[in-house]
Amino acid sequence: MDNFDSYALFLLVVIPMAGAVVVMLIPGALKQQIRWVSSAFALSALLVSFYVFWAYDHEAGGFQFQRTWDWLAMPGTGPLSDKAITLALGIDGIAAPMILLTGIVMFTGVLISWKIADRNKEFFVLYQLLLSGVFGVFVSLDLFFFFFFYELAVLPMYLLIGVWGSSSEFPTFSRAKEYGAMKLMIFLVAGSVLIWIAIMAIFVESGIGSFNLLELQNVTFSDNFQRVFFPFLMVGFGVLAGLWPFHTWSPDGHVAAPTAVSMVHAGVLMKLGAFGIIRVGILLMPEGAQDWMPVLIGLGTVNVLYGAWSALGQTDLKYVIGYSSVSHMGYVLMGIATLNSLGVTGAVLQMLSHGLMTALFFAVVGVVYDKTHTRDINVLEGLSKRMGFTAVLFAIAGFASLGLPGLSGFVAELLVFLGLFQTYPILGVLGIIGAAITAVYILRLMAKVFFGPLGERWQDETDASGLERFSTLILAGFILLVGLFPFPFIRVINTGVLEILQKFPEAG
Amino acid sequence: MMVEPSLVLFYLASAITLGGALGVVMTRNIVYASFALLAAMMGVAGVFLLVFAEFLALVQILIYGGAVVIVLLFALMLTRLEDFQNLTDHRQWPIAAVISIGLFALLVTAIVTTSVRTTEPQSIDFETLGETLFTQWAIPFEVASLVLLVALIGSIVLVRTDGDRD
Amino acid sequence: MNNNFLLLMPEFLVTGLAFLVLTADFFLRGDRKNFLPYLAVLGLIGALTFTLIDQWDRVDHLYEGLILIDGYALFFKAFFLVLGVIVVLSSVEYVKRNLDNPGEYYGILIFTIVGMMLMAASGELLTAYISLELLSFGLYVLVSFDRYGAKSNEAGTKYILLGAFSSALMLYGISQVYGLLGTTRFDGIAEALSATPDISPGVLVGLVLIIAGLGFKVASVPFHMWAPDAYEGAPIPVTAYLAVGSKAAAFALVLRFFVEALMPAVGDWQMIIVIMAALTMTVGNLVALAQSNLKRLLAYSSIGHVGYLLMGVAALAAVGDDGRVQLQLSHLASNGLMLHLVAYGVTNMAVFLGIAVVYNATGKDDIANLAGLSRRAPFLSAVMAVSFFSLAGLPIFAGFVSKFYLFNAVALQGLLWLAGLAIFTSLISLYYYLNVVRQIYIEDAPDPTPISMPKLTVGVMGVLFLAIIFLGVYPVPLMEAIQHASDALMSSESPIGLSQGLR
Amino acid sequence: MIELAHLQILSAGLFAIGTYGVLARRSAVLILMSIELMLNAVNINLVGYAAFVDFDEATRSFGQVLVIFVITIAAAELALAIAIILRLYRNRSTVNVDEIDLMKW
Repeated sequence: MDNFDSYALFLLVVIPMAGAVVVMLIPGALKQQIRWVSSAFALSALLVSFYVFWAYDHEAGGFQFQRTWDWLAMPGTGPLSDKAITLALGIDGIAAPMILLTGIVMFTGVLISWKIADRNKEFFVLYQLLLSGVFGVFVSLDLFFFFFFYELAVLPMYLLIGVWGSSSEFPTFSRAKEYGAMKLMIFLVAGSVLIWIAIMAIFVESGIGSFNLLELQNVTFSDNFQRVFFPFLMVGFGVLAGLWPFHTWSPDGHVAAPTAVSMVHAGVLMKLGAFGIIRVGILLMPEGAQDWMPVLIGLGTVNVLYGAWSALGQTDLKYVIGYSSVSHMGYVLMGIATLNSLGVTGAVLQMLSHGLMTALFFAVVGVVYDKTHTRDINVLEGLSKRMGFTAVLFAIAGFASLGLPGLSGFVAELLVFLGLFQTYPILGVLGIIGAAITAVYILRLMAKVFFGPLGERWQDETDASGLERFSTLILAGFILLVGLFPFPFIRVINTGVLEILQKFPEAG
Repeated sequence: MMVEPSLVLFYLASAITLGGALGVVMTRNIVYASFALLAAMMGVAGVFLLVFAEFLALVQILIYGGAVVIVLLFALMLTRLEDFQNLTDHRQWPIAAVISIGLFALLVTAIVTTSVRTTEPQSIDFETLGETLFTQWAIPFEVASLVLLVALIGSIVLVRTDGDRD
Repeated sequence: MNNNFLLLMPEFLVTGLAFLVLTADFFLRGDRKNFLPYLAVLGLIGALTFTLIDQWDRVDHLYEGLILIDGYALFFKAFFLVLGVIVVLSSVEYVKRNLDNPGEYYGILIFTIVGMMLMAASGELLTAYISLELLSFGLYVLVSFDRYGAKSNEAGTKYILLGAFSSALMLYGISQVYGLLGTTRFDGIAEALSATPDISPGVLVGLVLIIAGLGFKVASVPFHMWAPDAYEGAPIPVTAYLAVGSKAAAFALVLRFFVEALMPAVGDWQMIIVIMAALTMTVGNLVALAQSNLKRLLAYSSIGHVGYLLMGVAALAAVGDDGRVQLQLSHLASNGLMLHLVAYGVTNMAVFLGIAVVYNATGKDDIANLAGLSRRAPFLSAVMAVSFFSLAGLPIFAGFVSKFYLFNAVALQGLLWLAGLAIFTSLISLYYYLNVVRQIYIEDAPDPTPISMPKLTVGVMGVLFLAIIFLGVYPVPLMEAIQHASDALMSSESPIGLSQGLR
Repeated sequence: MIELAHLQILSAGLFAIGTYGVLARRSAVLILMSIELMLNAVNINLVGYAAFVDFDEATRSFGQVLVIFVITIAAAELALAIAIILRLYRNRSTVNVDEIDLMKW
């Protein structure tokens, strides 16, 4: 299998892309075939991602599955300029669980999108292109391709939301899906403007003529440089991670998006932001990171509290989930900002956990919306009587979200809090207050929408279809798995985290 | 100190040139403008003569006097002349004036501050001129003939009438 | 003086082709005139093949550097010939439907290609100027070719007036260079410039005027006013040609002129170009936001792209702390510039071809006319969306790689802020491109009848589509060709070479 | 005694006047005439340099060669421009460039 190993990561990027090409070649009228082909590609990507996660050797640590293909030379820029831009792939303990997450969400997303009938060919082409970009970011060890895939993951969003999304009507105002799509695109690309500038600055400053992260991490950038350019990365990636005050695209975008896209976007794409901060920001500019961490941790705290507080006031199911994502990403940012092993490991585990949980949330809300054609909390009442399965699944996601022991959220948040108490105990308290608010809105929501008396209008609703049950069960299963057996995951994540933290002699 | 006759003639030619030029950009009547242009061109030809560029003076008179101005007048005759009797300028002409005065000042400054090694004015005989044109500069010459050809074809295509559609 | 005129064979061939097309027009009647474009295409492909075989790796010159034969010229000649083929093919349908006199149309088009080829090869200002005029004259005619369309005439009038004005500026500059440096050959200028520690005000004024004249030709702010009008009024294939061909040719000339003639005076012009580039990309992209006509939108967007290209010119050299000109990274800037030219060219051709199809079907070219296009013509819509994304600089398309490379080259020369501004303005451009994509994909079509496309158009679009993606995913072969061209431009073995004593 | 500076300043003046005409006039034909003035300024400049500067024979005659080219191209440009303007006049009955306003930004 040596041979396969060296291609595994490449396959992860290529499978969805090939899926997009194959679907593109199928005539648009063969809707059923398109679905089957897409799910076949998604399943194979899932299998490969399983394999990669399983075969990652946490004892050896470091970057594994490495493979490098030469791409473009930029002669004259430095000693390594013959291989300035290479397609260098490799994963460490942080990327491995993210790949697993992506595989799962991608596959379940395809199943959830089975019902899409209008132009489903274009949908699956764009969807798979998006996922190809996501995989690409997690496996790239070259800044050019990192950025390439990062942009690729943003590119299809506009059409995915604009064409297949839904507009929201509120009593006082309405949010067209085009608005959500445009806002999301502009915010995310504005973020990548900062990233791009930082990447160029890194390349110029390093003077080695290479975009390869493994080469660049041996370069020591001056303190001043790090201080100036770390915020570019922090804010640039932070936009995608939902960093307050740049988060406003997130609820609007997620609400407007079709179910599967919300799942991928909240579940995986937002993680790219946090992943980028670790992979590029902390790896290359540790001093800058240290200088700016108080700011990041402060903003992360605001994220947690503000997101939870906003979620409290929402009447639209998807907006609740959208703001809860903002709140939960706050834990990730806080965890990263602790810069200690517990906190960062917790943050990465929270990325995994929140990815699964939000995907499940959006999938379930999608089911509810499909049946009832509304997402208004004031109207939906007591659905568990008619949609028992859906209600249970929502409860699992909800409990994971408020950190019930035995589910993934608990372990992750616990680690983050432990990390926080080592560094900023007060903020740890604030984080726990955030978790308490989360409990309030999640429980209130469940009580009202699912477990209250059954509303008149919903007498004739039916429960989720077989396909929906299957896909949501996969997600729920993993939430339980991570919650009950977190150690295999923590083990892998921890190896990656420790390596990065070696950059900080005094912390760690 | 004696004022040299050539210098007097030069001032005269310059006056005609600049006067004609001012006429072109000031007058409200397009026919007057054409004649002012003709005067300016003749003034330029005079300047050429004064610095021993006889051939160029000849070309100047033939092409501008004989061709350009005639073409302009013919073109005007093809239109209703009353459209061109009372021409007005852009309202932002003062800006244009400022720009061109600034340009003039800039050019004069550059002229004054740039030193050039000069000699007595010398003429160039026709033979050298022809030889240079047709040997060293043969390629631009041929390309120029293509340019003329394109202009010719273009003018014909554009002006030709198809009867029914005009 | 021993001149091998066979070196000009490619130009002779293309000129001959133009005459052939013009003559054939007399002998063909009615429908048979439809053969003309195919004759032109065959001829251009023949000339391309001949050029590649004949001038591969050949380094030579005519008349002591009036015309240079080197890898740089070859690269652009090949590019222009390929471009010519694409433009002719994109014109077929449009000309058949909308214009009279196909013979003159294609004939003049081919003459302009000769002009472009000579521009890339000239090593002297007069030759460059005359070649530029050959191109410009052809374009003046082509822009006004829609004789009965008032818009076309109007565009032609504005274009020729401003074109003539810019020629006058440039000629005044050339006269200054001639008078004060005593030569107009690029190597001679470089030598004269490096001979003195400071360039005289007279020469500086001359150079500024030449730059201004060239600025008009490439439609750089503040010399851009003609471009939107000319773009909107011209027949669509001509607009495409204007946007891609004339711009590429002008930059081919600009690049050679700056590298081979002006390099010693880099400290004197760099700031001018930097400011022009910054203004051009900002104004172009901001004004594009307000457009409702697609051709006008693309005009302003192409002004924005000129800003990026000018940035490449500005980054050709850096002045070190010791006041010496540093050239180690020059080839990166010229590589980036050429790469972006090609990527931009391919992409823009696809866009304009799409607009031509829509125009042929609906008779309009407003952005709103694209509403619901994705249901009327899925393939066309996909190609157009891909092109807009490529113009905005998103992966996996050509525009991403070229922008990344070019902006990086600029950053490497110490102009990080300029590269940052460029990235920011391309964010702005994303907004208006997305608005077009929105019309295509999200809005509903008022008239949902499918648009049928001739097979030829589908084929050309397909090729452009694949090219956009191929260049975005694997630009390595093109980059090698470009590197070759850059080396020819910068190497000391080139016919005139980079002048030795840089101060 | 005529000096180079005389011709240069005459040329600069003519060039500036021509520029003014291009920027200030509204009639296309008058703009065209102003451009001719500018080109003549170029020619005076060239002739001046060719006559006065301490050049060798070939460079000297090159100056005049340049003038011939300028005159040739200028004449062709004028003819073509007149053709286009006449076309416009037939379709729109105006030659004022700011009345030509089918297109605005």
